[in-house]
Amino acid sequence: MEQPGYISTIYGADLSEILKNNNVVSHFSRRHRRHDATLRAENIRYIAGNVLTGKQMTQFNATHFYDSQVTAIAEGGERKIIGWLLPGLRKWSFSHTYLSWLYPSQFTNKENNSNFLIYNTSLNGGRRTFMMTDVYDKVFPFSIIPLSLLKACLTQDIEQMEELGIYEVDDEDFALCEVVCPSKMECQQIIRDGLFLLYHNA
Amino acid sequence: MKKYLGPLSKDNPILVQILGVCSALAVTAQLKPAVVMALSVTIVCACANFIISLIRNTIPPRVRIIVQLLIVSALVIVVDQVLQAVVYDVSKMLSVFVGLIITNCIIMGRLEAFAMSHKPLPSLIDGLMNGLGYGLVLVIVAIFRELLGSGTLWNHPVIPQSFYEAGYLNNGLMILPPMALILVGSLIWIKNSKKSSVK
Amino acid sequence: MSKTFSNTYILLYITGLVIIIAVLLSAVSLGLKPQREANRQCEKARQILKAAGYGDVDKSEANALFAEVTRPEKSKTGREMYAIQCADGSQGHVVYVNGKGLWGAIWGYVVLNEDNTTIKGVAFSHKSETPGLGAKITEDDFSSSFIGKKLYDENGNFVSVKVIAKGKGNSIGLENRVDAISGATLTSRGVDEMMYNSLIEIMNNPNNQ
Amino acid sequence: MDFFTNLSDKIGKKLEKGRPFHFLYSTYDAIDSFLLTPKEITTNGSHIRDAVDMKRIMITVMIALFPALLFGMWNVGHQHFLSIGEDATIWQSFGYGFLKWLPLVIVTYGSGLLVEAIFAQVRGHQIAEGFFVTGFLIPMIMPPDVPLWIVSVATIFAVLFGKEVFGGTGYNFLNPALLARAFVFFAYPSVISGDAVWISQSADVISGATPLSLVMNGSTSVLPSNWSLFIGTIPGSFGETSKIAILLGAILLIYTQVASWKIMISVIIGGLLTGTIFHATGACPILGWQHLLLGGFLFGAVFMATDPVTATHTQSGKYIYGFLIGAIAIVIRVLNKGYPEGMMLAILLMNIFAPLIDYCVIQLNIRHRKKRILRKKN
Repeated sequence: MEQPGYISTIYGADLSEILKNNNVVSHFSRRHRRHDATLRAENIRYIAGNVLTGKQMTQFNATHFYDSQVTAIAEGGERKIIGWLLPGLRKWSFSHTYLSWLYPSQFTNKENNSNFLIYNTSLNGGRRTFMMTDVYDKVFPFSIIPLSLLKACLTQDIEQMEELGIYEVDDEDFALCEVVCPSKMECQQIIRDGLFLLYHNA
Repeated sequence: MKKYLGPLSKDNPILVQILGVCSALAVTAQLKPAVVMALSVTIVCACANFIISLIRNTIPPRVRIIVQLLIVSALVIVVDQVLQAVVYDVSKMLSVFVGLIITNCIIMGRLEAFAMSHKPLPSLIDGLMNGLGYGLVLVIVAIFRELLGSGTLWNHPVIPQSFYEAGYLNNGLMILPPMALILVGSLIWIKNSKKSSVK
Repeated sequence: MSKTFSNTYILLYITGLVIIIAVLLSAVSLGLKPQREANRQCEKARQILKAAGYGDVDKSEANALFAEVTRPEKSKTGREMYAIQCADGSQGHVVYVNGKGLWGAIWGYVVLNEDNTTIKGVAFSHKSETPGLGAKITEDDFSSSFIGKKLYDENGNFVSVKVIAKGKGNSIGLENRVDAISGATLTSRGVDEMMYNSLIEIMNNPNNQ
Repeated sequence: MDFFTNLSDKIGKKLEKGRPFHFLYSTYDAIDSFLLTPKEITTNGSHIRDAVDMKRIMITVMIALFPALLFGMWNVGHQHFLSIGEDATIWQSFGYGFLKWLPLVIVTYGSGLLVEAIFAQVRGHQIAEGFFVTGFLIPMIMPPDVPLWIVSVATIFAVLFGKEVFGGTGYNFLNPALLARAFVFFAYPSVISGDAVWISQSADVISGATPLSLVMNGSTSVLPSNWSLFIGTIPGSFGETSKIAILLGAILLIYTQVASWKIMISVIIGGLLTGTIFHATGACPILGWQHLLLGGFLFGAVFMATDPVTATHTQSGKYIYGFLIGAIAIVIRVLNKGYPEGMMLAILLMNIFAPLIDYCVIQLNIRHRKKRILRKKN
């Protein structure tokens, strides 16, 4: 945003009121010109909460009781020809498969703390089956095997889920797994479903 | 009648009940031994069914498995001896597997499930049909394996010499037992996919 | 099936059944024995005749021809041997050889000339060699390469016939070597060892020279 | 660019569910997502996603294969001209190898993608990228002169029975590329084993034995120097000869985190240790580390054992998995001389055992966690 900052407001304040003095679009399009010159107001996603776990809002949504943060990021979905073959100098990736690791300063903007410029909401790939790369274990801090737990949830094997430690986690713990997953799995949803299943069978 | 035709396809002992796979893998490298094996099993199965059914009311339940085994093994030994006397080449190829008919689950299964509780004639037909169902799979697998593995059928060259001159080679894997497993698996696959599409 | 049977009944029943079956089986076995033996003999005869240069003899004629041209012998070590008249009219000996290949047993018959120095023909069988590789030892291409090979080197020492890959072991004379089957090194080595181990037995036995 | 995007969208609409040509949708989808980055955006869960996807991972593996492939092309030509006794420039050799490789790769992709496409149509799922790497690997592990129809049959067999039977990419437990090679090895042994097959159209007088088969036949005296084994100027398939090119690929794979360094390292340790033990007991004439330079050991360790679908997925399981591959490969090499290329069989064998290793590791984790809970209670 043009002027990121804290605002004290009442619960249920209208998002458009909060954003009134912040020209988000112009800010984004200035910074983004090189990628996406056609960024328009509807191409910005407002999120109640942070980018990992927050809920998507429309521009006129009211802020919720638990929300203390509003995030705005650009919608993705632009299509590039043979994008998976390009060096990808400006694509953020946890792995080093894109050459963007040569240019790390693009991910942190010290000027006004808006780190999310480079990110957008593209899924960046199609849904696939689990490929067992090491990424889950690298972003998952507990002594739990995330992939096995996810699989137990998918197969609705309650006993296995309990043994693998479903009680110790929340869906938010898997947010990072979801971000880095090359198979584009919806890890949080899977865990949520698993917890839901437990809740109903308890 | 429909009841008796079941073993040929719907209730096939190999494809549906997954019985007798061991010998199906071992003897199907060529058509001739497969046919001989199929006939042997059919004969043993039918005769055993018939005999057990005849004496079913005199068999003490506590020793019924022993009695069944006795009858089956006697029949198998007879078959083995006859094979050695009549078709020596084939019996050499079948080697240990004729002896193993004794433990073929199809035969014991039919004895327990059918012959012990049915009259002799239906038992005879049931044994015959199960043997034929088993034989059908054996023959199908054997045709593929012999044709692709050795280029022959019933020991007669089928694939013309000009193919070999053009660079064609026989598939050695077909002769090895794993390929029989894969072929039986494929048959089961085809069968199951048909079944589910009917649903 | 709700009937109950006494122990005595069970015992008698089983005994009776076993006796009946035993009698039946022995009858069948005895009845068919001559035919079984004949088959085995016939198979062996055909193999030996083939090695001796008679070609693929028809089953019906094999035994008669075999009896006509061979006379059983025994080496000192008990190895099965025959004296044989070969297809070309010369006299020779047949030696049974056995050994192990890559996966299982291999065996065969070697036809030697009269003074046991030169091979006139071989016929190998195997139990379970790899088809297309080791199993080639039964094929004519391989067995015909043994014809005319010598068992002694130039100095008169027994060396058997070496089955060895083309271009290797150049010290061995052409008369004492046969090309191994490429890709079937181990089966070839098995044949090599079988020939050596079996033939050395009769070579060291002056009675059969 | 907009033009392409719009065109693609238009075609896509025509093939939507209910339209007469809907059965072509999976083919369309494959082409569409191949040419253009996908238009999907996140809907729930995390709003941002990593830029990496399956296609990117696959292309990274292919880039990692390039050094070995380029060297292999040159080497195939080089060995050919060497055997017929002609001098050839680098480019002549390279061109010869390239022309040997091109039909192989075309046939592999053609037949493999055909099977994939048929199954994707029938089952109505997407055509997965997995085959791109498989189809790239298969020509690299075949002898240069292998008949094309055999490659085609092997590829179809591998895709059908290695993958589609189990539900497609991601569900298979055997490495399809290795399965294709194993198929050729068992089905058509004469084209892939023996001394004659590893040099393209060699003259008869030259024995084209690979160094590996030389060792296995006990003739270590004629072995090429370690240096040429390392550089790769020896007879062999496209991919396996040059150890240095393979190492370049390995560095890329490890740096991009596409393949697991744990597996690579433990395969090598397993091989070294077993090789050294065999050498010490006198069962094998060559030193432990020389095994790494022979045959497809390194190629298998870097590109085959690390296949993310068929390897173990637990972290500690990877050490066990890799170590056993290395050890078994050397055991097969040394003890069963009928099968000099033990690496292929070792990897396929451990592919089968990978789920078991994972199971054990998971059970250990469960036990460990239970103990911790009990400790807390007390």
